[in-house]
Amino acid sequence: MPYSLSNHPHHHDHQPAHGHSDVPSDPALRTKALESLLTEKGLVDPAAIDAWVEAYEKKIGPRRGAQVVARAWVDPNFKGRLLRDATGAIETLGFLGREAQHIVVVENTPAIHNLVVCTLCSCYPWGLLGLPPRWYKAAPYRARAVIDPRGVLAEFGLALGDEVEVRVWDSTAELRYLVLPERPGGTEHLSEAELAALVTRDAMIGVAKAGALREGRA
Amino acid sequence: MSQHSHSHDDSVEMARHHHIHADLPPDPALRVKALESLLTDKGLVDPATIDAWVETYESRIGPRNGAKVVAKAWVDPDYKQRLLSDATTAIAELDLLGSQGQHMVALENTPGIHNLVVCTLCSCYPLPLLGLPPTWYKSAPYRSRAVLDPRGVLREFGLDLPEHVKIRVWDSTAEVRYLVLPERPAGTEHLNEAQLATLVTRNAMIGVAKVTA
Amino acid sequence: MNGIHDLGGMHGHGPIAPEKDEPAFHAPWEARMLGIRRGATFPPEVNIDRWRHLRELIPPHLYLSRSYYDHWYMSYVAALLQSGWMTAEEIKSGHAAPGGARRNDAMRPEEVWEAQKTRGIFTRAVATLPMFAIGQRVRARNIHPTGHTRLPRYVRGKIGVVRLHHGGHVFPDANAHGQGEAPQHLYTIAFPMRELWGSDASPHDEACADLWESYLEPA
Amino acid sequence: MNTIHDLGGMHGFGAIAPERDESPFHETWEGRAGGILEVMTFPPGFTVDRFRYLRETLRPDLYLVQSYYEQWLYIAEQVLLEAGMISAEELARGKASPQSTKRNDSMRADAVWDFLHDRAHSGRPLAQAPRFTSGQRVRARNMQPAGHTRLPRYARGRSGMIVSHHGGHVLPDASAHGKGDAPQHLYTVRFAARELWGAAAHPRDSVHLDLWESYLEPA
Repeated sequence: MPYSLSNHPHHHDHQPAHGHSDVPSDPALRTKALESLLTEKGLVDPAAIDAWVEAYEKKIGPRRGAQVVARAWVDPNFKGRLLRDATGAIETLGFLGREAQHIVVVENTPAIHNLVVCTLCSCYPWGLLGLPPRWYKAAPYRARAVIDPRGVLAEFGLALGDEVEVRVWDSTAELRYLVLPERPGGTEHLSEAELAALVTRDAMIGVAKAGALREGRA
Repeated sequence: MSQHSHSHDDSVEMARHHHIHADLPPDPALRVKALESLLTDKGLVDPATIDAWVETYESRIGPRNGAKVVAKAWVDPDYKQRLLSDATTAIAELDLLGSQGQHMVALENTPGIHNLVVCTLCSCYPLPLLGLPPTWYKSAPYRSRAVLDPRGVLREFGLDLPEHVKIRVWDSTAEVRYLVLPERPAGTEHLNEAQLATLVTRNAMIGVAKVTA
Repeated sequence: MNGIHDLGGMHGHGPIAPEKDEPAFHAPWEARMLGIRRGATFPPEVNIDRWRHLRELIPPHLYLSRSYYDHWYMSYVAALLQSGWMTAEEIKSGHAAPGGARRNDAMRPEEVWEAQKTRGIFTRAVATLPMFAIGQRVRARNIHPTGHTRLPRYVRGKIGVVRLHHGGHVFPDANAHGQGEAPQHLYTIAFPMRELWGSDASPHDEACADLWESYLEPA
Repeated sequence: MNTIHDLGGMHGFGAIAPERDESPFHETWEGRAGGILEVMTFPPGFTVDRFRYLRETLRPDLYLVQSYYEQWLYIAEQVLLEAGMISAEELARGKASPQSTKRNDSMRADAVWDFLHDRAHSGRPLAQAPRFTSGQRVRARNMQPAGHTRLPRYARGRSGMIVSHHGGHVLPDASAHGKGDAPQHLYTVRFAARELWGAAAHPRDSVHLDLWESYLEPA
């Protein structure tokens, strides 16, 4: 049986352009072949790829989101603006950009817990959290977060009481969601920078609480 | 909620059992051979019984059974009436009931109504009347599209039905099995029951084709 | 369960590929697997509904990439492992571990035809009167059980009309999970295509599904 | 498209597998594949919606087994092949054909940081007033487009409440298929978990989706 990567959708405008008739080879080899082909044709600059990789390996990551959260914890005006107009509030920090143009921040409280997912693909606020972890992009999380959020949270070690309202946000458009976690108790003496160190990526997706484990809180 | 019922554990436990496939050869021929000899070793199967089942479905049970029912309904109006009102009893008259076809419903195609049978959830099929289902009947393309786009599916089988014809898709979700009674083609008045039976195809009894003379 | 097997209404699986003069089996192993399914001794909990559920529990990527009789292989192996009748080592080696008991009650070849004739009757008497009458409007419940069910996702929450009543039948949702046959009235419900798929669907067409009484509510 | 990518509410995929201290790229090629698709020269008119649509055209079984960046690689190949920017032969050999001309306008390394902070977004001014207001009850339409859409199956036909309005946004259903931006008002709609999943769901829980005006009707 001829092997194709494409599912031959019936939508009239997409005839798979793929010419492969064999099982796809190792993606490392395919990537290498594509990069050298594109370089030869002047369609990509390998140094630009280096710069892109470096940006997400070293510069753009959850520390950005943590700064936003810590600022909101210490500055009630900033927090008010963040919840009203997150895009405008975050613009002042210079974090807007690719996969983070239009931000919505949702606040966790003792009564409300927010959880972010993208059931259809893997939308995620890159500009604030960097590239998403593998589990966020994989089928188990995408399938279950909307139908069984409490089961998912329990799997991440977060058992919520029945009195808590769980709000799931399925990122179907270009809005990107960031959870503003609750500030942990006993952190009144910490500076903004120290607070930022308590804020994890998972807390800003909504599958964990901020600083909870490190603080040894219940 | 129900997400935490025992069946959740079921799927977790099963996922563990399925890890074995990483250590087994991909070629099913090798795996099935190993399974058969293991089952034989343990007295859980008699290879001669496997032969007998294969022979049953290869040679003794197939669409010729369904075609007999259809041809009889075409030539015998009383039988046709019985078939449409109680297919199980009418098919029992011909001694053609059996496993995966003990409770039958016959669906009559007319110039105004076209019936089509599918099993979206697995591959339920009237085995005693049609034999083993063809691969396409059991595969994702047919199972996914027959209920959503039956007209497109029928066109793919070369059957372009006019807009005014009502299409009824029957999704076999229970142990009821459906047999389509196709329209008798014109110009077959001179044929006897046995000759008519030779015209009736498996696809016509699933509902993806018409019978032609 | 809302598993990969629940294919009704999905796009993306490509064209239907009928084969001309398709043989009963594409390879000898398929025939052997059919014979094993029909003729081998199964763990007692594996009834027809459990068997279907076992197939639904095949990992989704294997469900989509492996062929039909391979599904049977994977399901049967999983049942053997779960019941403790086999160890993973035995499955891998194809040989029984030394010292195990050998049974002598497997189906005999001469029993095959009779088994084919008589097996698989799932109608059962139920004491209660049917809740719905032919012609009545009903709604399929919006339920999402994680176990076995025969209520496809595409009809859930949709309104249809009772077309046929079949009397009592074994209830798969219970029978697949060792909860007995728990028979219920079974109906065929006709759903207009526009109810199922929206206003782009044909106004003339309908899809019927066989649904148990507890799947339904008056509409 | 009702394809495998529309995973919301499905069972059978097993446990979520978080990794400790996961790095952005698990292997070097992942970063290269990701970088190619980000900084390469695209054919004119290519949109993020086309990107998502192409990912949805991956064969369902491969969608489930291929890693995220392997899927990106597939998208990059599809984009370039369908635009005629490379040929299948060139791709197979990893070498440009002698006849092809070399462009010199691809993104430079020193432009990457600005590209990552470019403010171009999908918001578009709209002259017409929004049809719905916050607090209004709406129903997501029951529709089954064969092309790209951002209305997941699990929400179709279900009622919810508008919780916010975001102004005009590019409509993915049009933009993925070369039909321009066709902007529409975008809303966040809250659906009670019980409306989506039935009485077994938690009474306090809800799911929010960002939905375009043509996906909605008054409830």
